[in-house]
Amino acid sequence: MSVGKVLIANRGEIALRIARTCRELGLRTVAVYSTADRHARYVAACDEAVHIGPAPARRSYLYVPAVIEAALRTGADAIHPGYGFLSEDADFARVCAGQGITFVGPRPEVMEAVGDKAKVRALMAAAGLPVLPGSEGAVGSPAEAESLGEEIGYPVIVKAAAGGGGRGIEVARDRAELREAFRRTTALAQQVFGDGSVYMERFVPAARHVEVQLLGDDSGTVVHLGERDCSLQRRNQKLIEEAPSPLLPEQVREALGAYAVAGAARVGYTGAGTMEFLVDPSGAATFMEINARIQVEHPVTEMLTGVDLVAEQLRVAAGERLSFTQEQVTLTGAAIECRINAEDPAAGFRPTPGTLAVFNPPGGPGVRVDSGFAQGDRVPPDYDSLIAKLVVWAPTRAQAIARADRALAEFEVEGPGVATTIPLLRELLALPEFAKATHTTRFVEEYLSR
Amino acid sequence: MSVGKVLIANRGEIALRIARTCRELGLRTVAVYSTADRHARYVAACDEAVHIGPAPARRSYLYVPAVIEAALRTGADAIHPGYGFLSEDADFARVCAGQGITFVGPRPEVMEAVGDKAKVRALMAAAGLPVLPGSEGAVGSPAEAESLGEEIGYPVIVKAAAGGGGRGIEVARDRAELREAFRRTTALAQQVFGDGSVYMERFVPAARHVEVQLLGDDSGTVVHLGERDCSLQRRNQKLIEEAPSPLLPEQVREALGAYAVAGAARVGYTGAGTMEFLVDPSGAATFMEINARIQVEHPVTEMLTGVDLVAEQLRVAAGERLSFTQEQVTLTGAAIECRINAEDPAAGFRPTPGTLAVFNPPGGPGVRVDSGFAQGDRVPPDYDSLIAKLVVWAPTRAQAIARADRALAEFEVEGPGVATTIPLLRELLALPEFAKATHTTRFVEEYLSR
Amino acid sequence: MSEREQEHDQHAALRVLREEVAHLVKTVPGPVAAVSLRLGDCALEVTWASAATAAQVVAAPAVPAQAPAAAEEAVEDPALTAVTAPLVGTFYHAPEPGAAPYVRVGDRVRAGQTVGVVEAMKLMNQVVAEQEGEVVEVVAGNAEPVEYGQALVRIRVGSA
Amino acid sequence: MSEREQEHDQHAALRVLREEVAHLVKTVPGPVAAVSLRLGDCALEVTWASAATAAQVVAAPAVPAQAPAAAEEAVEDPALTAVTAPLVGTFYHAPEPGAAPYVRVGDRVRAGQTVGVVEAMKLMNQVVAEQEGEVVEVVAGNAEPVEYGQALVRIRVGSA
Repeated sequence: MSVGKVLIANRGEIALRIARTCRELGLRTVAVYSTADRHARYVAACDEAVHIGPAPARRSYLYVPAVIEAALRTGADAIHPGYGFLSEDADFARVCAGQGITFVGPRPEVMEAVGDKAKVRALMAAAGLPVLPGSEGAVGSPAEAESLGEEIGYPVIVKAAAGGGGRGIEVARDRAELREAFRRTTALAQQVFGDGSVYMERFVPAARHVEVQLLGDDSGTVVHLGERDCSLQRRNQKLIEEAPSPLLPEQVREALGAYAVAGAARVGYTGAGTMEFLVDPSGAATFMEINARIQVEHPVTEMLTGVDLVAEQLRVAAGERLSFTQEQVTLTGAAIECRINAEDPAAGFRPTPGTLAVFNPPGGPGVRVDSGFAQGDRVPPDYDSLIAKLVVWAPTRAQAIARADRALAEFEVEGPGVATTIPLLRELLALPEFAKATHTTRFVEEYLSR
Repeated sequence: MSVGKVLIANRGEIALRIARTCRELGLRTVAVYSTADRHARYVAACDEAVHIGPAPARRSYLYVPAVIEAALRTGADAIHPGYGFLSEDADFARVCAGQGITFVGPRPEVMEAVGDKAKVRALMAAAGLPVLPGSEGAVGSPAEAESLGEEIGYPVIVKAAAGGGGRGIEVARDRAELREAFRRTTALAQQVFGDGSVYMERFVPAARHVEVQLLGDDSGTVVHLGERDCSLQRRNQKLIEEAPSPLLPEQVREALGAYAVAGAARVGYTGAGTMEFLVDPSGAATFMEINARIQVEHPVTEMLTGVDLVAEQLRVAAGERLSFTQEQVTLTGAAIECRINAEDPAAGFRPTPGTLAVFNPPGGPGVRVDSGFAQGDRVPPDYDSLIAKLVVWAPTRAQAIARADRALAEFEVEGPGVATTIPLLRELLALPEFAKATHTTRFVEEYLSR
Repeated sequence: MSEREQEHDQHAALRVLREEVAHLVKTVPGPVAAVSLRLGDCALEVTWASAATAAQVVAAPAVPAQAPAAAEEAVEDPALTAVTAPLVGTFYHAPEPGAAPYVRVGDRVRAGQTVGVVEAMKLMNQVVAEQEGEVVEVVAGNAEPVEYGQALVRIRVGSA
Repeated sequence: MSEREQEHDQHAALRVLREEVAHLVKTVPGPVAAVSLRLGDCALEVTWASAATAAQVVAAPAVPAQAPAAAEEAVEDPALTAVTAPLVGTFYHAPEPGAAPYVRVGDRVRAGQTVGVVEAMKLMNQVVAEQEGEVVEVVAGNAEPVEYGQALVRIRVGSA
């Protein structure tokens, strides 16, 4: 099982990110693109490119036959799905296997096990991880939900088992709210994810979102590369991520790493993944979910460890062992990622696609920019509004904050109708709450409504 | 002695580099610019800017009264000279002191001592550093030169004591050649540097250029941050620099560090500087010179250590101690810098100034770009042809080479009449001689004449 | 204003015009076939290469516009339309090997009529004409891999 | 070509013209004061704001160009020249405090005549007129910090 040519079943910055590592590893690359991405930078960066469909993702990037056809005709022996799109689709991974194509990700059965957010709760509890009081698997009926509500204690959270990206989540503070939340979440889950299963957990009102980066290989080795703190979110959309998690007690940090490795080993996890935890102000951590893919914010960990996570994904997919052991992982300094979106925070974060008449990314010490765009490129209105990830590293968190602000100040993005989150990101970085790192996942929304 | 506002007496990428660190440290900045640099990026990056003269450097960046006036009127309490221009001018440092302005660099008398390449040889020999057989100080007459030639043994090298940048250096293989070399070098030194003193040394025909990065503070602490290998040069102009120096025996590496610290301590060196050595194929190292400034290739060391050298310069200039000790310096992985010049290697490296119609720097993991330009900017014909420094880091040298090539392949620079050294750099990186690191300072010229 | 000054101003004006025309030629999106500027009778003429966008601004005496021959050949027939691949896959002219092709050059097709199939992952996807017309070219070869949006068959739209 | 087609082409041509004029206005370097387009007699008129570059292309019947009043004021006098700072420093009108200024508005100066000094690092650098003419303005104030190239004194060039 060796890999020589990789089809990248994604677009934008992550497609370019993957192509970069492939080129460094001497692997050939195939881009797939929709009509909207015809002139995209990642397409030019690959050795070959196949036009797989029109702008709508369900007819291009999410359309399995088109992606598979593109792989077969170009002789790609592996498919890297990136994040989003088909990256956590176990069926797609099975189709790849059926066609003799290596899917860069965990085995389909593992994806399925960790992808069901109700099932994985039970699996992780069995592996010794702390989980919030909640349902064992899916909740079958409104009556069961109500009885569980009394048992768990309000407030409770109702989540779609197949959900993701912050959709299909509702909080209920009492029985009446629970009845409504159960009904709405079930309906939405059925409609959006094609699976109406929901599960319930106690709701933690103020907590930090801390996730541990994992890598596993076929030999059963699982290592973790420390945590990332993604507490600065708005409506479950991350704005700023950092590592290490500030103010996290050392014993909690160590415990999270050990939990992550134990949980991943339990399910035979291979490739890259993230184990997500909530950490409440007392330092109590509980397991939330596993993201079975490379994540948007993975460069934060790369900055601290020097490890190329995509290279390790490809290595594991090719049947090789990880290039390092847990003991060889060293975490140095502090890193911060700022997601620069073509959105207008002053207009309810409305997307502002358009042509980037000016696009000057920052440079200099400790600055990394991952973007799918260059000056003159057009941000299509068809996909997410991420135009660049700015990631900085510095010896200390305070220096990293200063560097992030310096780099954001340098970052020039202009275009007719184009607004970005750069001013908001600078505003958030400058807040005393961020400096003191007392913020929880609710902070941004509270701040914006001040 | 505190610093609040820094005038940057330089231009291009290094002026922007210094401004970046100043901003991160919360220091205010003043740019000075010639008419040719009116629209330069570094000017916009500073808080204030003063137009100090026309395009010719001797009437702007080298014109002391203009620079001092700009500092006085803007209330700058420090001047960072960058590299080149006034950076190693002890008289300028004295004028600064006389005006109550902190010069970011060593004390004037130290600059003077290490700036005379004949004197510093003797000083370093006294500090226990290995120096090549040669003259003690300047050579007074042709007769003295000839007698020394017999004593040292041919081939010998004749160098201008006040020289730099590869000018004022000649090799003589016998007495007749020596007579001519002495005459020409003396004349050129008088004409170009205003000081006709020359000194002599045995010539090492095939060697590596290895330099050690130093930092010293007012408390007498001197630390080194490992070495850089700059053997890939053409006519003494560096093309590619890297760290660590490949194939350098560990005991030589340690010895160079110890020599550098001992030599710098001997002269009371403060601030950033570089101690340059020649290492011959047997591993024998000899002291060459001290560069009393920040160097073009300093980011290579920053990538390996995580230390911001410009921040340390400013800290020391403000009378503070270095922020770390020798024991805290860790060197991780490998870094390579490629100098991207607006030059046409196919036309004798003729400079190709002009408008950068396309300028897309690379991004992604392990890539740092320091450039004074952005898309649409004009490279003026009046100064050096450096348009960007691409610096990459990776865990191993082989990975760093692959990454450098990937990043160079991504780097788009186009404009009417503009050619760059990017294709040549990629060619050099791909050579087996570079992979094996068997090259000496003569390699590029031999390769180009193949 | 003296006569001499007026003359000077006119010359200056015409120089500016010339420069503007040169600039216009560079910035106009379509290919400009001819630009003529007359000083004597103050005539400006601009001819675009595409007949569909040919434009003239003619001052007295009028000068007839002449579209170059090359431009005529470059004209695209607006009645020609292409049936494109609805997805990435392999294009087949016929329902099965050895069978007669769905369409041949010269055939008339109705809107909705199958003109070929694209196979992707063993599934046959029919390719249908969107408009009525005459088949003038089968662009993609039989069993040829095609990408999304690639032209497969060209049709001259119109009723018989 | 049928009459109807001709009409269609003319309309298309005029549309293109309109678009080109709009484009021209955006891309022309100087400020355009007026653009008028007549469909009936096919007239195109462009007037630039600066009288020095005013231009007309007029088809029959001719339409007189009207330069707006504001444009006249914006005209730069080509005979005006500025003596600029030869280096960064402090500009002084007079050789020493209390002394008479080197020049006053209305004075005639010869080429090479000192019009002020710029002091930098205690050194007085004389600022001299490069051409003969009349001082029309002393732009920089006395003891004002000036940068390289900054206008200090304006002179209307010419012999008396």
